Amino acid sequence: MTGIKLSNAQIAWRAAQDIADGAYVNLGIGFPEMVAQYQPPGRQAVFHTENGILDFGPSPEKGEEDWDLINAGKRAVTLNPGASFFHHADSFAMVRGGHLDVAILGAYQIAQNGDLANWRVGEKGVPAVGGAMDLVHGAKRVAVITDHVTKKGAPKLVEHCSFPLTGLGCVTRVYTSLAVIDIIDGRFVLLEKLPDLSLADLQSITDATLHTPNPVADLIVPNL
Amino acid sequence: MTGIKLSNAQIAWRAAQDIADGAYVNLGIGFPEMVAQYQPPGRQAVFHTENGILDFGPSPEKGEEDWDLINAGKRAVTLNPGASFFHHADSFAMVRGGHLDVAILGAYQIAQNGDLANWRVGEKGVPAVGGAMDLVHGAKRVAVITDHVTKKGAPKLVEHCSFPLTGLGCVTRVYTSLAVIDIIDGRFVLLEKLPDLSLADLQSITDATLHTPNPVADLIVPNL
Amino acid sequence: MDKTIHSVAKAVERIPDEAVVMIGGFGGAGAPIELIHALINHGPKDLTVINNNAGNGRIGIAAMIDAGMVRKMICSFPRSSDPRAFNEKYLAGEIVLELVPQGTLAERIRAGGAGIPAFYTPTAYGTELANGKIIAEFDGKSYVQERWLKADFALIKAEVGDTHGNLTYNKTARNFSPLMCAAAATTIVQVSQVVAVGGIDPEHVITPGLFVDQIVTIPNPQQEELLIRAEASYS
Amino acid sequence: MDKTIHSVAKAVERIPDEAVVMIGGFGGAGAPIELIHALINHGPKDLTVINNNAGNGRIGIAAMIDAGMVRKMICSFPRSSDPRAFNEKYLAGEIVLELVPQGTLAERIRAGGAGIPAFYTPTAYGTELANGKIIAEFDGKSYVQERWLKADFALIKAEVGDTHGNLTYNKTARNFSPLMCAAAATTIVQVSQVVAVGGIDPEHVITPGLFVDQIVTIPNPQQEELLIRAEASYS
Repeated sequence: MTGIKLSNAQIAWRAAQDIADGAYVNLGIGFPEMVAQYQPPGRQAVFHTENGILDFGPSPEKGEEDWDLINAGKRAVTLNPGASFFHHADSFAMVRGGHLDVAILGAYQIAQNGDLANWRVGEKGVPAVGGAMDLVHGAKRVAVITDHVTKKGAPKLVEHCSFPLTGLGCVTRVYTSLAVIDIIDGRFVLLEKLPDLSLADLQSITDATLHTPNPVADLIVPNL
Repeated sequence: MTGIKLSNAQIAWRAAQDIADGAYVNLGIGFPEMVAQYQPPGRQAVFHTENGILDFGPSPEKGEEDWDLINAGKRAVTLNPGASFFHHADSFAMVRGGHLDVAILGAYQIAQNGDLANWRVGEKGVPAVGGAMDLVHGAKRVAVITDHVTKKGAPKLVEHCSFPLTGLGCVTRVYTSLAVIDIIDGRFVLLEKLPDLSLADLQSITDATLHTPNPVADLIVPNL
Repeated sequence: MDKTIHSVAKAVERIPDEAVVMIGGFGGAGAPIELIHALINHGPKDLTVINNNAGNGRIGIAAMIDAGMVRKMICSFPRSSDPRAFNEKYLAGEIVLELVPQGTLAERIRAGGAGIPAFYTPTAYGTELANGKIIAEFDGKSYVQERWLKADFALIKAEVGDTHGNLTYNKTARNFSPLMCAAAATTIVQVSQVVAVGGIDPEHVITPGLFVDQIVTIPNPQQEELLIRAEASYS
Repeated sequence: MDKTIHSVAKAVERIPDEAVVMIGGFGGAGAPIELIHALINHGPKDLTVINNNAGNGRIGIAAMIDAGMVRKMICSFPRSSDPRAFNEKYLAGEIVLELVPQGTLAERIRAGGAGIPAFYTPTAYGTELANGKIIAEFDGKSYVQERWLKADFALIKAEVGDTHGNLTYNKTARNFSPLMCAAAATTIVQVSQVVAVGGIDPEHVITPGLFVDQIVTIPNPQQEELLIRAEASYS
């Protein structure tokens, strides 16, 4: 197997291609926030943040921050025209009520039945959950962006999650550093993979069967 | 028994005397709305209406109505300084959440245990409930203003309600055309009665025992 | 992402027979008369209509009932200054009434929009309106379980809208409308004025655009109460 | 009915040991630093504190924890850029943590203010945060029953208040605060500016005055994020 894989920016770029113009989108804190940078020309998604903004924009210049205008990651943001503020219950009404088109989250593990583990790796330390357990039940489409394997090389796409769950059967698509995979009827269905990576190699670092009912497309991403 | 009784205006006046300055108050549609006219000098209650206003004022002059500015009785109203608008769920959060100090309602029957029947007299016709069933569970104090007996002379203060209930054990005070009565521990406790009316006469038109653990005060009301 | 459309006819043309339709307004405040009348022109049958009331006079929801389009009415107060339309059909057994206490109606619609399938309320406990419902005790007090209410469509009257669907309302015309915008799969709004995106202060938006699908401008909308007083009729 | 009082010390002096205290703010936006620090000066013990987070640095809620005033923390995300205060006490077993998903936390507080003792949510179903909770199925899907959250006191930072307690907030400083105002028996608010009654447009009031008990003016309130970046500490 080759050492070639997509950078986080490239994974984010690929995920961004599937967001329609005008879609209402929540991006998880951290890596998923990068997706906002790669909206295709001519499309503009509306970004939601749990702490009460619709249609916020990028961070302001350093020194221009308004610390009453932050996102769920506590980063200073800006407003786009058409933005609105609301309180936390209304914000999660948007989430839980199914009003978001897409939520994109990070993951420790994703199971072939769509189970997601992304909030805690074990019993130690201080647990913190934030809005992850709400988001996985809210959006019409819950996607994950992640490295295909852990830093130690262990599979993140698994038959059954061993880490504590965030939600059951909630993930519908996974964008990894090597492939794009849908979850359909409790199975991983491979849509795209890096052109230089063999299916066998990809399967060898995936802890559940990758199904290929249709031809697998090349995962082509620009240099970023 | 004498034919003397308080007018509706006088009953409303008496109920108004027990509303503290700054109290948040909901007045039922119709007769209870009259209570707002008799606030004692120096006191100002804040009136709530189910359809989303706090601190509305009296009806405007004829011809000055704004039909987007109405109360729950669909009458045009005005705003006092400090008014606010909100939607129906927030409005009933105020009610159900116990944020109103007083609700004053009309009644068909009040039972000695505080049960109230005020929305329907039988199985016929078109039933309509409005906000009555919410209001009886919301306010810190639920008072009723009513004639002491029906037009046909039947008692309205009863041992058990025979009409369909609005709420169980919810009424705490009743202002009638003849008396003021508290409901304490499942009993009618007589506080005040018209001076010229004997306790025996009052009891004779009341379908449950009137208790008098304390001296009964005279119910004195101005001519209105 | 421009959600404006150019006619009320276009706005309502996709509402089919048997749809569940929430209609904003309490009394005459907030009643989307133009959208309702366009819906009557379109003419779907066997609708379930959700509103606090059940129509007044010969216009608006009353005219829908007169037109025989409404199979079921979910409301708290089917009475008005002129309730003939509903009363006649109801007493003839031609329309089903689901009577819901007003605060429970509001909370059920709010729950529908917020993804809360059921909740407990003290309202109606011990009354006939709780018959057949699940009762549970919390902290020694009894409560009634109520289910969310959702709709296929909402017809809403707002005041100002921007092209992304952000809305403000005028005074008590707000009433159930922000809740209904969230609880309907497709929300259709008539506004007195459309402004460019950014034309509403983000602090003053009452209904964020994500709850709104289509906006049509009716610069001088009819006021239900004035129509009633003028004894106007739809036909 | 003038709800203004003249000092933060006066505002918090009635908060006793073992009180349940909701504190507004998400991250540094909306954190009522002056009220919190006045509460530390006052010094009640064994408090239960409800906030999305669990303090940051050596100020605000973190300073309350450092001062040993907090027995239990109810929050969704006890992590921050400098979580030492909470972490030390938690890992030493000196503070109890009730971890609640953020949307469930918001909804539980909203339910407390709205008189809804319990509701069902899909959030956390099948996870360890639903352990021991009642599960019910609606329309073929499983949901977790959650209870309301109420408080004895709420400490809130708003932007403009009038003398009757009507409030507006600044941008995302709104967050949990309107919900907490409704869910606490006594709500204490610091505002940047008090205006005469009528000074806030009735359409723009976010928290109606009926949810507010006391208002104190702090013209230039401290911003938690700036304090953290300056490595400020309470003491």
